[in-house]
Amino acid sequence: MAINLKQIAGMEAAYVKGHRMCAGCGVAVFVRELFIASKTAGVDVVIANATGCLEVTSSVYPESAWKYPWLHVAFENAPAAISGVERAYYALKAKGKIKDDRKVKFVAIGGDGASFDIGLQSLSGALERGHNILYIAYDNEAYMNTGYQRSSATPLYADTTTAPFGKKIPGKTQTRKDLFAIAVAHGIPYAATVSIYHWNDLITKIQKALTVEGPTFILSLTPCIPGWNMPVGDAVSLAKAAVETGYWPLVEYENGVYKWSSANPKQLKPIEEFLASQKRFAKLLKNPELLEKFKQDVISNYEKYKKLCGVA
Amino acid sequence: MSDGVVSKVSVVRKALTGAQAAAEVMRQVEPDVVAAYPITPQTPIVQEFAQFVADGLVNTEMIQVESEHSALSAVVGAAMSGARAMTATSSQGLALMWEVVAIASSMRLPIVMNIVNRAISAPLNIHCDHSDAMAIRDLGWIMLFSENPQEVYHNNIVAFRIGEHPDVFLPVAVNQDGFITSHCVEAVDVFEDSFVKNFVGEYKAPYNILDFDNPISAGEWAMPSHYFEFRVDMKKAMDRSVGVIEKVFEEFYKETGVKMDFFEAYKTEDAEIVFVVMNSTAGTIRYVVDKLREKGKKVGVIKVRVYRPFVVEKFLELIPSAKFIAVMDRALSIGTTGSPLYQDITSGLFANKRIVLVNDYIYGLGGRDFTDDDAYEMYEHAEYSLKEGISGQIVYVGLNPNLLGR
Amino acid sequence: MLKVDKEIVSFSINPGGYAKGGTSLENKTGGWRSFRPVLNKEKCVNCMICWLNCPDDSIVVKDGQMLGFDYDYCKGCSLCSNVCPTKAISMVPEV
Amino acid sequence: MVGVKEFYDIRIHGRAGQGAKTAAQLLAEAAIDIGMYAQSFPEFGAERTGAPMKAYSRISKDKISVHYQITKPDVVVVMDESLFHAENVLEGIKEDSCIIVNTSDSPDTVRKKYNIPSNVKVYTVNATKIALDLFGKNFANIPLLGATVKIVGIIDPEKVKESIRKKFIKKLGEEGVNKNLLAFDKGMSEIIGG
Repeated sequence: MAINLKQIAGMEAAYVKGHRMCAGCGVAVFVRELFIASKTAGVDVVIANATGCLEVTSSVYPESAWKYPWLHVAFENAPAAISGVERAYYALKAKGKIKDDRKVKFVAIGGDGASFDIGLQSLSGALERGHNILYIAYDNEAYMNTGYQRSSATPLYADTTTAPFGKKIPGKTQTRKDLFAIAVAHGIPYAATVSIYHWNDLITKIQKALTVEGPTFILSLTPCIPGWNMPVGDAVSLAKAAVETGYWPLVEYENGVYKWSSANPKQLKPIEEFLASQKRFAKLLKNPELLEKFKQDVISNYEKYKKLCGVA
Repeated sequence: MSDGVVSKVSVVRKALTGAQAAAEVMRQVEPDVVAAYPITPQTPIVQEFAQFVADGLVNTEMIQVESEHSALSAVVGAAMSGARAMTATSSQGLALMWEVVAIASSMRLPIVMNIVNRAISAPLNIHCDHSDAMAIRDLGWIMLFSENPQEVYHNNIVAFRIGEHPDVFLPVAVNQDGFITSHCVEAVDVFEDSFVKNFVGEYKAPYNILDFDNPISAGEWAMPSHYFEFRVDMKKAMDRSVGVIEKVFEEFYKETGVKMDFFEAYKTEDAEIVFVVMNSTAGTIRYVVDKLREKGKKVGVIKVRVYRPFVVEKFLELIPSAKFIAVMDRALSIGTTGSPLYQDITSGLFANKRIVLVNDYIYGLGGRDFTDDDAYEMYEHAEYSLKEGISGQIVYVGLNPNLLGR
Repeated sequence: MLKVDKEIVSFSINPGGYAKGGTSLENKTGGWRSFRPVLNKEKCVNCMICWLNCPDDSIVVKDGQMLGFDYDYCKGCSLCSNVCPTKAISMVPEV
Repeated sequence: MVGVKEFYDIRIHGRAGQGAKTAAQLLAEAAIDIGMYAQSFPEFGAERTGAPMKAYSRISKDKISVHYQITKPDVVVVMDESLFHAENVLEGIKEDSCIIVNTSDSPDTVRKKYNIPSNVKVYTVNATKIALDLFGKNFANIPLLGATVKIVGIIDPEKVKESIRKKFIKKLGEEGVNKNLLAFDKGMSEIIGG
């Protein structure tokens, strides 16, 4: 289902303006693309949103930015909540209390804090039970809603408020948790990584994740302006740089087979192109020894996924 | 306790545990969704019900979640989708789901949850006390307590009607004592399925996120400009539940001959010493009250059936002659003057300008058995306190003297 | 005088705090802007990349034509200007 | 039949896994079946298979309101003689109480061995032998149940047998149920003492 932007431009947004996301927020761009995917795929969605930036800024009573059924319960339980919604839907349908025959996918969405950390158990449970759900982790690599604290998705040596880059400890000294591998390990039928710059790749993957029966998983890199400490208006270009430097490999996993996305670059650009405009890496960039380690970490992750995809 | 009114409903007497009695109502009501996680001593409820599902006896989607937090979260999701949804838990499980317990009532979802009361850690203990339930008493759940498997059965049936009433829309917790009730086989008069189905009726959800044509957003963020009103609004719903409970009990009585009340008084009209008790120990106290009455003692007992809402005015009407109240708490509030039930009663007495001597008798923590002998001992202490004008004492019943320090 | 509990019956709020979908349109965010996007019609090729990427759905489009900006909501983030392949959008200070 | 009372508090001493809980429950179910009132509940701990445990039954013609462990039993059932060494099975025993012991010994021998007061009636039945003969395994609970029903007297044995059938037919089938009913009858007929 290829997208012709000119044909769809101007279509009614399902996530409407008036929300309180930061000016230039990468997550808001992602949500636009999510709804383009669902509308063009002809799949309606019910959304369970974990506590976080997206949730808070879109649902200030008595208003809501969501034009699709939307539910927030708490931080760590969006997958459990959507499990209940999904089972309720099928139960009510079986009893004849829901009569429509629209195509529905039950979507839970959370940031990296909700997905990698506090909600990992709930996510694992929901994936294991095999619900007809799509779980989306919008990953901005720290707890941005509460003021840029370290999460297990925070990259090596990034400067965050709870793992600051100091004289003794250079920020976060652990590598990112590989949530994609964890999701895939549940034996789910479909999973993919996406980036908001590569919209065609992103929309195609989400369309698939919405139409494949059973639990599916999308991991999206969504730049955060205050958290990454970067210029307003750079969210999309940084998402682009993340892919072009190999920081964010784009892959798919379908029924046991990994696939290397064609949107990945033929040749990698220097990692500095991704790091330079982000002040969270300012101190790292001044430390050649640590920078070398950072590069090795990025490359080893990139090579790992290339190998899994059978790409030389 | 049927007294005169003949049940219009056909009844089969079954030998059931409290856990089975809860599962029996679940079978008869056939909730749309049940999500649960095993925890002692609640487990037999969900095991029994899982068998009903496996055998095709009920049309229910059962979600075997990976924790109690997820159990209630899934139930909240289901209830918000317009489904009738249930779960059950105990102790640490209830503690783990506490966050969602508060959310369920604040989102005004009439979920019915069975709580099999058990002590909380540490030390780890699987036996009965009421510490788990008391930790959720101010969160906006209607809380019913059950003396025996029969009351578990009745409480579960009325729970739906109360919680799902448009004036209320609050979740209901049906409590029973861990092991003492949950694992005790007793005679339970079970109504015919059709009666229970009709009495409980179809569930009409007040709001439903599965309405794609009129989408709503549920679980919003409220600024200081609105949050206060939401809390008071929930309190108003709890207040309105009093009238609803009265009506539901009345209707239940008319249909079945089974009488239920907020507070169930036994020989209190002329009683000078009144025990107040919850759950399974109530029967033991009634037995002892009978024995003491044989000796000419003016003593009675009030069993708290509806703990939230706690309608203290109804309580006060039942103790016209009381000079001394022996409150029995199966939980210990640490850092204040008395434990939960004691606090509810004493604040009510004071606010209503009713001056009566009151002691708080703490018993049965962590499953410490409470026997008829313990009850006699407690009565002796109460009688002595009344004679000496003693009040406001916290008294422990059944503490092991060998373990007391100097 | 303050009201006592018994005098209060109910509130005009949605019990449980649900909201009607799509109502954040009430909240006009145009006031957040310190720079405003301006379109150079001559450079615009109507590729719609700006429309796709606008976090606030503030690119006005009709029949495949880029018409301008919804200044009631545009927060002035400059994302549209940055992604525009023909540099048809410039950011100018609000006055 | 020995049963003369309106109610019985029965305490069964066993080891976890021996079926004491099932026996107590079958007693209660049968009593409820014939319109009496009953309670049955086990005592739970952290112990697993093999540990000494207790199961309780209250049987009564009137409603039972009390809820606590049986501290003053009318009938004590000892499923395994070794329990005399593990627990105080005589705790709370009253003048008119009786004790039923699974043993190959005679009631007199048991009384002497364990210093059982003379005002407590002692009955014995070799439930283990009955079980081994029938099942090849030590499922002593059903023959002991038969023995207990005989001593208690106020429960119709046929009702207990119905309860046994109901409980086990799915798991054991017709043949298995019949073996258990036979074990029950043997327990009833082979109990001695008084």
